[in-house]
Amino acid sequence: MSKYSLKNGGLDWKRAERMVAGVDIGAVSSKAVILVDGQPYAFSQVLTRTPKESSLKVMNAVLAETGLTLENISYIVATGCGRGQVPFAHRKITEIACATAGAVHLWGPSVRTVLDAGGQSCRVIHCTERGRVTDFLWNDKCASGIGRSMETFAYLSKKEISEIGSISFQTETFPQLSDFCTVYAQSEALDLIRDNVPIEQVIAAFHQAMAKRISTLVGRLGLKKDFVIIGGLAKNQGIVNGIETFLKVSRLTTKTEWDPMLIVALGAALYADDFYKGVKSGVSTSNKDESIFSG
Amino acid sequence: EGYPKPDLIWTTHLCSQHSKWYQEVSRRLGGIPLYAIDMIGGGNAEKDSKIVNYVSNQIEEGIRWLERITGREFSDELFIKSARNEIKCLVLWGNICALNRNSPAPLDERRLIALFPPALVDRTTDEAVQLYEALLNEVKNMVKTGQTVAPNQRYRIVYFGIAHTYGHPEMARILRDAGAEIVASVYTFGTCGNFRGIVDGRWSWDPIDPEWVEELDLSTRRKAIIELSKIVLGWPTWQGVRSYWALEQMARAMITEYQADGLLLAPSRSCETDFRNGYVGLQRIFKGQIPTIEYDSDQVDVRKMDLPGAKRKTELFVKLMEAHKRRHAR
Amino acid sequence: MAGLDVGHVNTKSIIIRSEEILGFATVPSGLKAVSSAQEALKKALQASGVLSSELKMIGVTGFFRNMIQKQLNIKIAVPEEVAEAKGAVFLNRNSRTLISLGGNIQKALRYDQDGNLIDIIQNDKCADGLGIFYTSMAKAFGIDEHELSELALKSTKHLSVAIHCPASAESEAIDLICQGIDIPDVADAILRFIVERISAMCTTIPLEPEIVVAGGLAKSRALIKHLSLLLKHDLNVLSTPEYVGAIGAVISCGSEK
Amino acid sequence: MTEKVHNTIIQKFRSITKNPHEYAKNLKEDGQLLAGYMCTHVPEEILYAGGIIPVRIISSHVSQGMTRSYMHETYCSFSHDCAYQGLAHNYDFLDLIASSSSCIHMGEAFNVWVRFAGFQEKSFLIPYPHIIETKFAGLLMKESYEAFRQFLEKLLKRPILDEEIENSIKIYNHTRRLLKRLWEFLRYEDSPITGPEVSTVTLASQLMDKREFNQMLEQLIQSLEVKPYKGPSGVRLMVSGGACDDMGIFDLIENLDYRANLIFVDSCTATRYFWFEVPEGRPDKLQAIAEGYIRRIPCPAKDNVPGTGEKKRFRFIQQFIEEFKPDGIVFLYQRFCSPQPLDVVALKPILGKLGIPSTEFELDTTLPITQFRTKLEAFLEMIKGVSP
Ligand SMILES: Nc1ncnc2c1ncn2[C@@H]1O[C@H](COP(=O)(O)OP(=O)(O)O)[C@@H](O)[C@H]1O
Ligand SMILES: Nc1ncnc2c1ncn2[C@@H]1O[C@H](COP(=O)(O)OP(=O)(O)O)[C@@H](O)[C@H]1O
Ligand code: SF4
Ligand code: SF4
Ligand code: SF4
Repeated sequence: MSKYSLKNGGLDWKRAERMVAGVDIGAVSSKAVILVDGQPYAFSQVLTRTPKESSLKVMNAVLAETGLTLENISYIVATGCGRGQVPFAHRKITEIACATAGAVHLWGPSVRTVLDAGGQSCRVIHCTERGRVTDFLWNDKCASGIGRSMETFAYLSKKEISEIGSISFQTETFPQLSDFCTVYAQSEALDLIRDNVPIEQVIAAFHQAMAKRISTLVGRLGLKKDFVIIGGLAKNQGIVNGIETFLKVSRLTTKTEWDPMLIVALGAALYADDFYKGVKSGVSTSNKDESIFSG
Repeated sequence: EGYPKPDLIWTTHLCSQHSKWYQEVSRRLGGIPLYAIDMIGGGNAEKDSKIVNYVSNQIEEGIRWLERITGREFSDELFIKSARNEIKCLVLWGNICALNRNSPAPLDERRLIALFPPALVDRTTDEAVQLYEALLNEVKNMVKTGQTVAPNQRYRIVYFGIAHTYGHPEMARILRDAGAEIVASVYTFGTCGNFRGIVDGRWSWDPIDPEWVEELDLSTRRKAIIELSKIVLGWPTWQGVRSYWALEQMARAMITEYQADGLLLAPSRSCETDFRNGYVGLQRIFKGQIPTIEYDSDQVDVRKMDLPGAKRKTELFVKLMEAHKRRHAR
Repeated sequence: MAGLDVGHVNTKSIIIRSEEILGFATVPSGLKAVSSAQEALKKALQASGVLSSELKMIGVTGFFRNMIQKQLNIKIAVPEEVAEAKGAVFLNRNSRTLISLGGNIQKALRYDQDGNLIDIIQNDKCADGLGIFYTSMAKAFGIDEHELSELALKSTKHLSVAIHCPASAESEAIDLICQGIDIPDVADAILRFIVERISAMCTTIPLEPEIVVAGGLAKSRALIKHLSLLLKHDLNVLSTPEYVGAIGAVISCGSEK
Repeated sequence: MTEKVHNTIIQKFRSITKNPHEYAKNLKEDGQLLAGYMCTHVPEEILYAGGIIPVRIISSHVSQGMTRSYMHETYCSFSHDCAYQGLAHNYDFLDLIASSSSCIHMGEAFNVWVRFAGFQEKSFLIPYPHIIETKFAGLLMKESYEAFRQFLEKLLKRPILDEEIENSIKIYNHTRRLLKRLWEFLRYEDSPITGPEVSTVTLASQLMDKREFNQMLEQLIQSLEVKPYKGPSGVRLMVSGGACDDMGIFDLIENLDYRANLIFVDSCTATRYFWFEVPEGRPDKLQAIAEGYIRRIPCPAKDNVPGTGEKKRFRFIQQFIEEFKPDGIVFLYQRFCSPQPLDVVALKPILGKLGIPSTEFELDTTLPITQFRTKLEAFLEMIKGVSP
């Protein structure tokens, strides 16, 4: 499945001064964003089985509709766990730095804490008003795979992944599940079903447990205002609300036109734009010490 | 939050974790003076003069430290009286638990757990000693008259684990409905109770004669400290800390002396030593010999307890004992 | 007579007339055990060309058996271990040890010649949900359970992932993919994780031959190959392994009569 | 010429850490007695004095489930792996195993060897204090060493003489001085040897006969002193944590997308193993060994200054920070390890005051390399101030 959409068709890249791209090669899906003169122009998302095959697929997906070719793109930054296998990338930046770059670009300089809740891992990142990372915390192993467990739980309850978030709203009261890890929550959820607990309550309880687990992670690093949630789990309303209630802080409202899974790729594109401007004007603006980049 | 800030921290150190929490408390509350007595547990520690001296030396130094920190003079007379009371309570508790060897056992785990807090919290006063002397007589009377708090004792269970698990309503119901009663448990017996322990190479749960405590020579501070170190090092909970051998001996002796029909193991995920080390090994050793079931419990963080598994396995435990009884009845 | 095994993941139903299997059907439990039980029974009846009126007795077993017994007022509910032991003996007379690999729970049980329980062990909490994990990894690779096993058989490398639990194994399997390792080797590592956990459990009780294997996971040839290597025993996978529980339920009805 | 010498020696050390059994078996064939030890609080000098070569039992990083039916799941991955070594009979060539009562997790691994892997008769547990900074602890250590000496003398059927112990103290002190000189190289920007290489040599020292090790290390140091090595220096990272015998993560630190150098490792498989000396020439040899081991950098499971509850290791860490000037600290601890993470919680505020960023990694039998690479590179981006 590959999703594609043009951000603003008004821009005509033929008359543009510079075209850059950011590519986020994830384990489950890969995303690409093209900027024209610093403005988001087009993005694509492709489900991938392995990162090796996905960098070309996702790049072709975003180029196909626009009539652009790889040569038109003057600077490409790769990020995500498969960033090492992107042959056409000029430079690689980790998804931690890209997450804050994209978030600050979208929600403005007041952002201080970014929660990137993806399929496999959850990362809490503190940043400055310009999006520079000041501290970050990666989930420990017993808190891994929360996003993926949502998918498995949806499969078990024969529902759609996008559905279960809203189902968890349909009930106020629900029992408590162990929030220590996904394996415990899942096996206790099955136990609840046996004790005739209605399925909506079980789904709500599962969301509550996973939201609590993520909130404890955010709490460990500390939460500085303003707070945003990106990554696939931001689309799960049950998790987002659970996190907001546990942390007693509400996040900045989502930018409806931007899919939260694309923000890391947007960040990569912003880096590409910045590096390209630096290369053209001979002064690297983004980082002081050029020599550390062996890549 | 909510607790008054302590002036000093006085604790022991057994596992590789123990005093580390108090160090953290001391750090967070701005550096409270802390003295930890290092108890190297492990099979037969109370008969190893090296370890008894090591613990006694630390207690002696600790007393001087207390005098410095509190600026108060230490009263040997009070200390020696409380040491004798303490040893008396521990020995009495051992005697009370030993009465459960009778069939039907007068008390069960739930009552024992309800009765042992005074021994745990304050065993240095005369009232505590009188309480346990009275309790011992009462339970002896129950044995004479065949009274028991758990009349239906179809299965007698030996339990290795922290108190929390069977107290869970569902598990308790499954066991009670099947007439399965926990008659002996290393936690309830061994956290503040003493027994003969290792006697020429074998563990014995025989109680110590309370009279022995009266004849103990506690005439000086040093002597009281040494007897106190020995009695505390003799607690069953320490024995298995460094040696599977002592743990296995304790389990084997408990199963035979208390004529057990089943061995219930519930290692606690939050305890690293007394109530987790060696339990999985015990299951491997005893699985072939007596109905044995092991599941994960947790004495601190209920999220980590294996509730679904515990319910399933408790039901299986009862079935295993039933099948074992039927097979051996033929 | 009909046997119903309403498990954590799948509901299996089988129709037997005087020790002859007429037909069977499997339906995902989907966290709605009652409706899936009815559907499975309906499908099994269709498959065996029997009318529901002709059914003399229904026996139910599996994780949701009490719930189904109450709501579909079925007379006999049989605990899983009894049903599976009876089913195993029915399918293989001289079997003495059964390894049952279900969706959420794995167990190993020993029994005498008429299926009476001697000893049993179940997986601990961190090893819950191995079957569900197997299916979800197949889905992540965009294939089904059978293909996952075929792919694993083609693996050449001897890679391994964390064996604490499905969550850790999944995060390390996904990490292997990010390293550019191709799917067969990752599938093989996943299977080795599942088998290591199952064998660690089974070896706690003495395994008396003949050892038979039941449960949905037993349909994975690669998994059984690894398991027999690790247990150093040859394993005999019962025919229609996931219906062993349902068969046992039927047999228990028979003996009930 | 020195370039070749330098690499061949390191290559030899690396091969010993890669397959320690092969090296140990060769020693066995030359008629040497071998003792395996699991925790660095074992007084190797006494073993060596009796002509027994101490060999540290390290993990093989084989992902296996077997130990889950002998030891509880929630003991650290390192202790599970060490327990597996016994159950898999990889070390059956050992004549005895010795351990001290230190971390409970390693105690479990030792118990599994003794109860289930056939080392019932060939094992000795040294009662060892947890709170080391007291004179009573020294007394207990001396008495425990005495008991250990008698056990060995019964095994060897001959006494272990004082001068034999004095001789082995000298050899071990020589090893410790050499290792210290080797690690001092890493202080300088243009160090002729990299952090992972130094860690490999230190791990090899725990697997080898010290006499042979000292000769090889002396040769290596001479060749290093002559060899100017002007490599570009990157971000200086210091590692602190539990036992880590997986050189893979150290090699990863040195070949990321951004240049980084591993300049110090505070762990019991590295500097905590040798950063002390046993006083020589003392009349009471066992007392001398006890005094030496008291002055070690304490392991988190044994770090409690009586009276204040302060942690002595933190003073050492601050001293290493001043001497080696790291730009960032990487905490490595095994999954389910209990002593180390509790120290990390207390260390973070101290590092915060010193303005040194830190990050944590959970080690396991197998490592998720891409995730670790991303975390390390993000950590370097943070230190180098990469921003859009
Ligand atoms: N429409 C949706 N509604 C709710 N959750 C979703 C939706 N789409 C994806 N997710 C969640 O997001 C996760 C994937 O997020 P993603 O950021 O792509 O992960 P990664 O960064 O690891 O590639 C999935 O596991 C799923 O749980
Ligand atoms: N063809 C197959 N190969 C391997 N595993 C399978 C196959 N089909 C189903 N499974 C596994 O079997 C599991 C369900 O088995 P089952 O015995 O029905 O579980 P339960 O009785 O607990 O519901 C599923 O989780 C699935 O992973
Ligand atoms: S099952 Fe949960 S608690 Fe156990 S190892 Fe896995 S993530 Fe950790
Ligand atoms: S209960 Fe267990 S973990 Fe806690 S202090 Fe005692 S031995 Fe240590
Ligand atoms: S200190 Fe940590 S890594 Fe070392 S043995 Fe103990 S738990 Fe394991």
